[in-house]
Amino acid sequence: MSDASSRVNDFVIRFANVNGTGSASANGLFAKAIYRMGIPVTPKNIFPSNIQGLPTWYEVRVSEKGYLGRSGIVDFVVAVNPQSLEEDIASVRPGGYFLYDSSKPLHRVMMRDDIHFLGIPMMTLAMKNFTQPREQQLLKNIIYVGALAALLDMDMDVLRGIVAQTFKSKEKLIGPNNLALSIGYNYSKENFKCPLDIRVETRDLIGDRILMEGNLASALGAIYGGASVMAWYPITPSTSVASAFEKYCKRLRKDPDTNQNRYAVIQAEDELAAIGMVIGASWNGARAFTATSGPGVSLMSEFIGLAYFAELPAVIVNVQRGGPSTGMPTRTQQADLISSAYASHGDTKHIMLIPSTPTECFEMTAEALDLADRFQTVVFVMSDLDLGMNDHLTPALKWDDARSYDRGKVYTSEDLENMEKFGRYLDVDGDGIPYRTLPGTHPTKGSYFTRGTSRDEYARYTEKGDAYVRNVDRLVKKWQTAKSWMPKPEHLGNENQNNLGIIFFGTTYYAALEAMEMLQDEGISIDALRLKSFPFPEEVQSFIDNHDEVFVIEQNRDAQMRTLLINELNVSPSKLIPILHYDGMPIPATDICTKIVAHLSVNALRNDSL
Amino acid sequence: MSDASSRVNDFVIRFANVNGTGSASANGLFAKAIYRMGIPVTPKNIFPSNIQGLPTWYEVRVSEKGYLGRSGIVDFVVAVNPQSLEEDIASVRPGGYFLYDSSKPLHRVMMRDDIHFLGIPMMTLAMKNFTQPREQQLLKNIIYVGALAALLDMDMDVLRGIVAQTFKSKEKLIGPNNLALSIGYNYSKENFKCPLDIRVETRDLIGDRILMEGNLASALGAIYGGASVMAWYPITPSTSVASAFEKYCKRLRKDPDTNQNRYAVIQAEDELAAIGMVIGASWNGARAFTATSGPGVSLMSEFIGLAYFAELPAVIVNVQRGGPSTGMPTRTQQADLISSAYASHGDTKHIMLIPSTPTECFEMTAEALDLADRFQTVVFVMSDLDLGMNDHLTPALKWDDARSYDRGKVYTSEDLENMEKFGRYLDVDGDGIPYRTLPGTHPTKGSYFTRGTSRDEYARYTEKGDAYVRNVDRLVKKWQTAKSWMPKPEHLGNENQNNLGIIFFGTTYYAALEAMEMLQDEGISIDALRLKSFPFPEEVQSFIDNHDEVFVIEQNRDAQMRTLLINELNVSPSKLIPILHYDGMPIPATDICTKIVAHLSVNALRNDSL
Amino acid sequence: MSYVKPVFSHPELPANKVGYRKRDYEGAISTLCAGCGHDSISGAIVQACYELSIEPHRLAKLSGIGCSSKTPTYFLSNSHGFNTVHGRMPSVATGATMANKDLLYMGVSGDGDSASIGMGQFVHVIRRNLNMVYIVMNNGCYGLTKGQDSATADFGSISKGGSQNHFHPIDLVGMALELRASFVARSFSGDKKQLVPLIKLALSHPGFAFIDVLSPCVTFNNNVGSTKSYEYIRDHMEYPAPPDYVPKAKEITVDYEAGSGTTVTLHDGSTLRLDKLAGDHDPTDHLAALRRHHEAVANGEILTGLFYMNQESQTLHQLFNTIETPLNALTERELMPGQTALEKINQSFR
Amino acid sequence: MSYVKPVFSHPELPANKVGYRKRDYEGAISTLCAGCGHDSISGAIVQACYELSIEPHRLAKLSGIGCSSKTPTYFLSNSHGFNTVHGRMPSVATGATMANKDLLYMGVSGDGDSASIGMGQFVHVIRRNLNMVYIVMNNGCYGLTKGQDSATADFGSISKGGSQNHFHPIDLVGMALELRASFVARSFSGDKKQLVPLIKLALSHPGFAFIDVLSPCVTFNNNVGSTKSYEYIRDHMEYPAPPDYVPKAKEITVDYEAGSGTTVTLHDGSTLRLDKLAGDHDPTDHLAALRRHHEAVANGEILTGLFYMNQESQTLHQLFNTIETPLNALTERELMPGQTALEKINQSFR
Ligand SMILES: Cc1ncc(C[n+]2csc(CCOP(=O)(O)OP(=O)(O)O)c2C)c(N)n1
Ligand SMILES: Cc1ncc(C[n+]2csc(CCOP(=O)(O)OP(=O)(O)O)c2C)c(N)n1
Ligand code: SF4
Ligand code: SF4
Ligand SMILES: [Mg+2]
Ligand SMILES: [Mg+2]
Repeated sequence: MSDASSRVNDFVIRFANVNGTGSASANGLFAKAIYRMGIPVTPKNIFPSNIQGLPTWYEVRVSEKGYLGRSGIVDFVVAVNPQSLEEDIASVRPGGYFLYDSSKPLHRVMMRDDIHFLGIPMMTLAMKNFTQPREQQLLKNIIYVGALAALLDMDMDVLRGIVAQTFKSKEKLIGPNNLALSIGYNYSKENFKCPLDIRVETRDLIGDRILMEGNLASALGAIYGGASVMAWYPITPSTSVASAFEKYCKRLRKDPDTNQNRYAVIQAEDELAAIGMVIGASWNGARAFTATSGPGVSLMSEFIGLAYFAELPAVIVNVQRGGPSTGMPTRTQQADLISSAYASHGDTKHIMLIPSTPTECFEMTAEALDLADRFQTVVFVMSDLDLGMNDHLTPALKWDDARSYDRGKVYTSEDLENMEKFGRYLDVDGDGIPYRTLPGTHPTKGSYFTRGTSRDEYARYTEKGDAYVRNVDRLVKKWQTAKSWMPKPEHLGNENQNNLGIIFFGTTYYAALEAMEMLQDEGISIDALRLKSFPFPEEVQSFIDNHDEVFVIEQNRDAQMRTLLINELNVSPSKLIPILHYDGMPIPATDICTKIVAHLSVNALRNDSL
Repeated sequence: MSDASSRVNDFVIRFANVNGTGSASANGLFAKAIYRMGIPVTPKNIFPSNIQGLPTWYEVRVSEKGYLGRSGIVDFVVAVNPQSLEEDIASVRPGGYFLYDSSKPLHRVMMRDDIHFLGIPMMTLAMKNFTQPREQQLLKNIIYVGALAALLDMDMDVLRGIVAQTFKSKEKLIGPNNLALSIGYNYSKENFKCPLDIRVETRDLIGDRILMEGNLASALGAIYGGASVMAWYPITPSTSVASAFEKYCKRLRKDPDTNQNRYAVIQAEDELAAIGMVIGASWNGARAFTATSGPGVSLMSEFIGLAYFAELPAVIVNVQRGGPSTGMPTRTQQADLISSAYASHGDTKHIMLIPSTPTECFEMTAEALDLADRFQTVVFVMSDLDLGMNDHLTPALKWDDARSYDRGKVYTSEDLENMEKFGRYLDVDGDGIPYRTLPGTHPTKGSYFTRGTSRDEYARYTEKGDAYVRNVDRLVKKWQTAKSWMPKPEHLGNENQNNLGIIFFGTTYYAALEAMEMLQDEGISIDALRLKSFPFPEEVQSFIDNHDEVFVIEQNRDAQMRTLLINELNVSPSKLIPILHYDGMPIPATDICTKIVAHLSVNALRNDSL
Repeated sequence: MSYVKPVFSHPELPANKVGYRKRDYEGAISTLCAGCGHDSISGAIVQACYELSIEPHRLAKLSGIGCSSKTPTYFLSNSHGFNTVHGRMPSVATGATMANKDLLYMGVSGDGDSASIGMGQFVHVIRRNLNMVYIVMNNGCYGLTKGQDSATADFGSISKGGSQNHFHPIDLVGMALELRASFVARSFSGDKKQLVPLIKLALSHPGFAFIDVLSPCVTFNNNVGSTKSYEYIRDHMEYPAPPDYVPKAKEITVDYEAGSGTTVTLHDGSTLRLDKLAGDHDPTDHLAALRRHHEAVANGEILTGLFYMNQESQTLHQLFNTIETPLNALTERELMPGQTALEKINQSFR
Repeated sequence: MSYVKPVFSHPELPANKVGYRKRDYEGAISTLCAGCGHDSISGAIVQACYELSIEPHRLAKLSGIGCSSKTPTYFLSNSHGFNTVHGRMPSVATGATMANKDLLYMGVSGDGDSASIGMGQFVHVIRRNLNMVYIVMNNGCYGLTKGQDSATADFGSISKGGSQNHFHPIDLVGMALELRASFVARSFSGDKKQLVPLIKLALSHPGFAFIDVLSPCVTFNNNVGSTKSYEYIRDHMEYPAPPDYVPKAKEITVDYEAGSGTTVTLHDGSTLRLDKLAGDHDPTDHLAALRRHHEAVANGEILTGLFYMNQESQTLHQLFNTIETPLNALTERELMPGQTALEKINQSFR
């Protein structure tokens, strides 16, 4: 919680707009400028499930201390949407600021005494200075950015630099944008005491970090990881994985001589077809993936079971959104854990990698392609709307050019030539992973029949119980093997054995880190583990074993990760305390902190009364 | 295990046939005759996933003691399939009998010293006595039934009575069938010492029980429960639910005046459509259901989430088969528990009723229709292939004619008339269950928009986090309410608090009862609970609390019910010992017994070495 | 964006036969983009229901997912609505009509919803001749997910993103004709004069009535090169058989030449006169409808109007011989056969 | 049941151009019912591949679920096979061809598999003009699940269970024509003389080649009243354009009248001569194909032979402009753009 003295580089500003009015670029300009001023910044889009005319918000956290989670408190609102005015006014913390378009006067009754109202006649100014209605509409937004520059003491050169870069190829737009910036800037200088107590100061706190969306990073991970076939069906919030994959493939995956494509992107007719295409391509030896969200995963269930049982690689980037059903398609949750981990009927288990940052989206999507080949199975990359569709401050992407792909166990023509008899489902190496062959490899050896029905080690259909049991037990062995191939969880915080621990994963990362500091401030020292995968590596078991009480923080209602932990690690449920947040907004640190403190004091009370 | 003295009314006989050769009716005749002689009998079909020409078995357990589970030991084989001869000979227990068609001599090397071979030239006899090839083929099967009558000392009048009844409308078939019976009977009398030590004796142990398949009983349950719309897609082993529903509707649900149908059965284009139709019909106030198996449930996942979230009744009879994927389509498992209980993405939970007998299939399918209306949600009836497609000795079906359907909370036109404002998702009664209205009820009040997206209490679309949370929290409350409406679990065995318990469900019932007796014989006294539902009523929690160690017996690999118990009841996993059987054949009592004994002795050893 | 949203409140029109005014057929305020073709279709539905004097609560409206599928919120707010899942509205509608044959069913879908994810259900609902009106608001793109090509996008058309469509469009009218839908029409969102009578006709048709309505997406598919833009459609429209709906109460005064038209008696007793001259097309001739359609496709024409109508076809309820009473109104007395019957069944398993 | 199973071992035929004998194209022993039409189609596939001198391992065979979908086990055991899930083979085939354009793809499906659960994928694989042969073994019923009516069952036909089908059949040839499949044919399992050349032609066709093969189910759909029984089909067959496949090595000696035939050069360089006389049908004329088909349907005729073929159509790989090397053969060198490119990307996000 920010107090007066710390308001330099420490506040949250929220832009209230109407969607489809071009506010996104203005708001992005603002966030980018903070970034370029060297100050950690975290913007979040809160948008409706429609295309035009409804309220949309853009919430930017500026944090000298480097807190990148959502704070949950709003210090400053820029309001240019009459529909949501009331709500927007209510959202400002006492003592905060409310900047609005005073072209039309604010209704008296809406005013609050405990916040500062800053009126700027944005539309009037825009209409006075620009002629085209469309231009007026768009530049009105730039005017408020200019106003903020004065109010918050931002570097106008940085802003102008971004404008120049943005319109490099449409140069005639640079002038009007800069003019709009100045109009807002000057109006503020003339009418308000600038800067406010809430303001920014240039720093050098960014290091090698970039500002990128998770979906774009996943797409790049797929490209670097060697995916050559992508099949998908549009669904929010995963769509931009596909569009970014295609966009960057066009740049990076053309044959330089023929200009032909080294990739294929197929917009499928639905999600069942999308995963079917992925499975077909993987069966045939190309790296393939899809991106989708909850409803898509539900539709893919049958095929996912086929890939598990017939042992075919398939990578699914699951950008989770608010469920169940169509749910809250433009809100975030981590509520597809069970439905992904155990997707499909029968006894099935699937690998999940869980990124927390765009950088990890990049790395884990590439790694997922390796793991899918290695284990000949489905690998989920469990992203979410918050991670996928918002810009995050994240380490620059890196790739070791010497790295080669792990294609897993695939027999070549020569291998087959030197072999007595090929058995597709033989456990040759004792690790549960069989060898496969690709169609077309060898004229007489290596062909087999892939199917979702039970079969023996030589891929021959069988209804014999013992052959079935051997096969599914081998799948369990493969699962055991997978554990040691998973990325290690990240151990954070103190090594306070036998006391309190927290476990979290994915986009809860930064809020949890902040919450840990808050708790420390209240004298509660806590140890932490960030999960990165399912199945859980050994370290997760020992972390839980080494603590008396472990809070599991999740963004879903039913404590789904806790269920997975209990079930897979045979942990006593009483040891794992669920800390849940599931209203569709990214979890704020305060929420975690409050809930842990509440639990601890209730427990303290209980112990007292014993 | 049967010893020499107890072989009267205590043995297993296995018929090895080729499918598509008409053996089913001959084998059914045999089982029915045992039933009519007043002896408990349990037949099981073990059939391939094809239509004609592959091995198929019919295994009949005859048990004076009333054991109705699979025994796992075969005392007598009737072999008329050359393809499976070797395997069939190997399957007989030492000292057992092997009856075969000696029209072609048996290969020497196949003979075993430790069993009795009984050769009857069945095909030769059939060809000598009958002229048409088809007749010869079919009546060859009746010949072996006649032979068994002599060998096992069966009542020929009972057999002839069944023949007469079966061919009531095709009278000219009665003669040849009786002739075939006599041919087999006489041949045995003349060539073997009849009866054998394995044999039957008339008893009166059946009481009011009938011999019926679970799927047929489910279909009748749906009829009595008031389902008027059924939508389905063919899939083994659920298909016969639909065909029986249609067949009995034709008899029982015609308008006597117009001969018009009081039902509609739609063969859908796939499972997605089938569940969509059920949801559409329920939304519109008709009772509707579908029947399917694992792959179908996977395909239904998205729609199941819609029904959960939009709160629409839907009954799904899930006749489980061997998974994952297409798996073992003609084998049995209980491996769809997790995929049904938590079907669909997001935070979802669904009610499951778990019948153990055809009688319960009848009752629970009817009850499911009530519960689906009451809770406006999906209710699964978790049957399986063993229960659904095999005849079982089961209490006669009963229906209280005074019983009325629980249609749940539905506002009438008058209710609406007297109401200020209708709120579709208001928790009026504080039990989490809202009131609904049916389309067309009232001209101006009561209409609302059903959707899978989040909405407020008045069914208005909203993206507001607090409205969402109120809604999904109410769904949790509804779930709590549901617990007390579930059928109570059945408490069996001893009340040995603080000691050993077993938990089982569904078709494990009879094997578990038999295993308990076996354990008792070995001095191990065990307490037992049969689950009938998910969510678990209070009694389940206290049963587990009251025992130190509880074995959970399931027919799947991953101990899925144990997962549900741990997760929903916060039980310590170490307390629940999984006893698993998953080769696709019904679980035998010996298997349960051996595994429990093994666990106990390992533990005893461990304790000793402390 | 300076479009003005169409609002469906008009100078107060008189009450219709069942005593409702036009505003009684309206819905919530649209949240679609200003100028979206879909809003015009909603307006046409409002107008048609008003003119037909349908009691709003005796109609149920169903849709899938998409901008188009949102529209049922924007018309007939006194009707029950069901926004199902993407592409699967036909199955829900099938169950609904089975449960209650006495309501009218209005299904609304998009081209993504029906021609891609929903293609299987679309085909099968036609095959079953379900008694419903099925409108596809066809904009050649995925509006709600921001402008991807749909399966009805024209070969070579350029999407907002700038990429060219590689595939030939699926022609939903062609599909419906091939599948013997009992009523097949096409119209244009901007042509209320044609659309309103078509919807009325469809609502009066016993069986499956399909209307493919071209409905430009002003945000994502109104670009040059797209053949589903306003301009393109207006320039390429052809009418095969413009229907003129005349309620029975009014006399037919329009002066068609004798012998040039077909008069069809509708389900509710009112009559429809189809102009054979314009396009020389007899909408009861299935082969002719197929021929005209395929020739138009080959010539790059967009034919609108009524292609085919078969009033003799049997609806699903007729085929299934279901009872007159809606199934959802049956009680224990009609549904539950009783213990005596059950005991007979038991007996057959002894 | 006294049928004898067809066994595909024949008096040893000579090795073909690539050195394989006919038995090298056979598969495991069929477990279908003796007499099942599907087995004859398997035999025709064996024969066609042998005659075309296809290297068995350069062909991949895919199917859905059903008796028909089991057949890939019964032919070409040196080919990789994939028995996918019910109705979804087209998507798997799509992924497979994308990964490796250099193999031949043979898809086998049933009428349940393609016309019901798989209808959506069937429509869309046609739309994409995937380079594959797609055979539907069409028996008008669900064989493997014991004889329910399928969506291609004829109106009024009586199923084994004795119930009458209420619905009009979906005509897969009509669907394929409507959707502009680039090769559309129909044949009959019992007519090897027609079927083998059609399969060869299909295998040589660049693009989607669809063959609807009527294939009686002897166990469940060979009843009187069923129009898919042996007898019915034999009595009602009509040939629009019997193809006669002539490998290039051999000279064309058959004596067609000048001007009466169309000679098409196939993908592999061999030529096909189509008889226009029989049925007076030019299979390169799409409108004519549609017309003949619809007229035949109206007259209750079952037309077999080649309806339509468009050798100019672009396959999915051409449309997508993918590289000559199969995608599955690309290595890190071609796939991975390197750290330098990545750093440039990073820079654009600073
Ligand atoms: C299973 C599933 N997949 C994807 C989506 C995402 N989605 C919502 S609307 C839509 C397309 C809508 O296109 P169309 O039906 O043409 O409607 P329009 O918006 O163009 O009117 C998609 C793909 C979804 N809601 N559900
Ligand atoms: C998802 C799913 N639903 C249902 C089934 C059951 N099933 C197996 S084969 C089949 C129908 C096959 O019919 P068809 O494709 O015509 O093949 P045929 O056996 O007639 O050759 C069905 C419904 C299944 N395997 N998977
Ligand atoms: S995006 Fe297109 S279809 Fe959707 S509301 Fe806007 S104009 Fe209409
Ligand atoms: S059931 Fe029919 S389709 Fe299946 S194998 Fe037998 S004859 Fe062929
Ligand atoms: Mg659209
Ligand atoms: Mg079939």
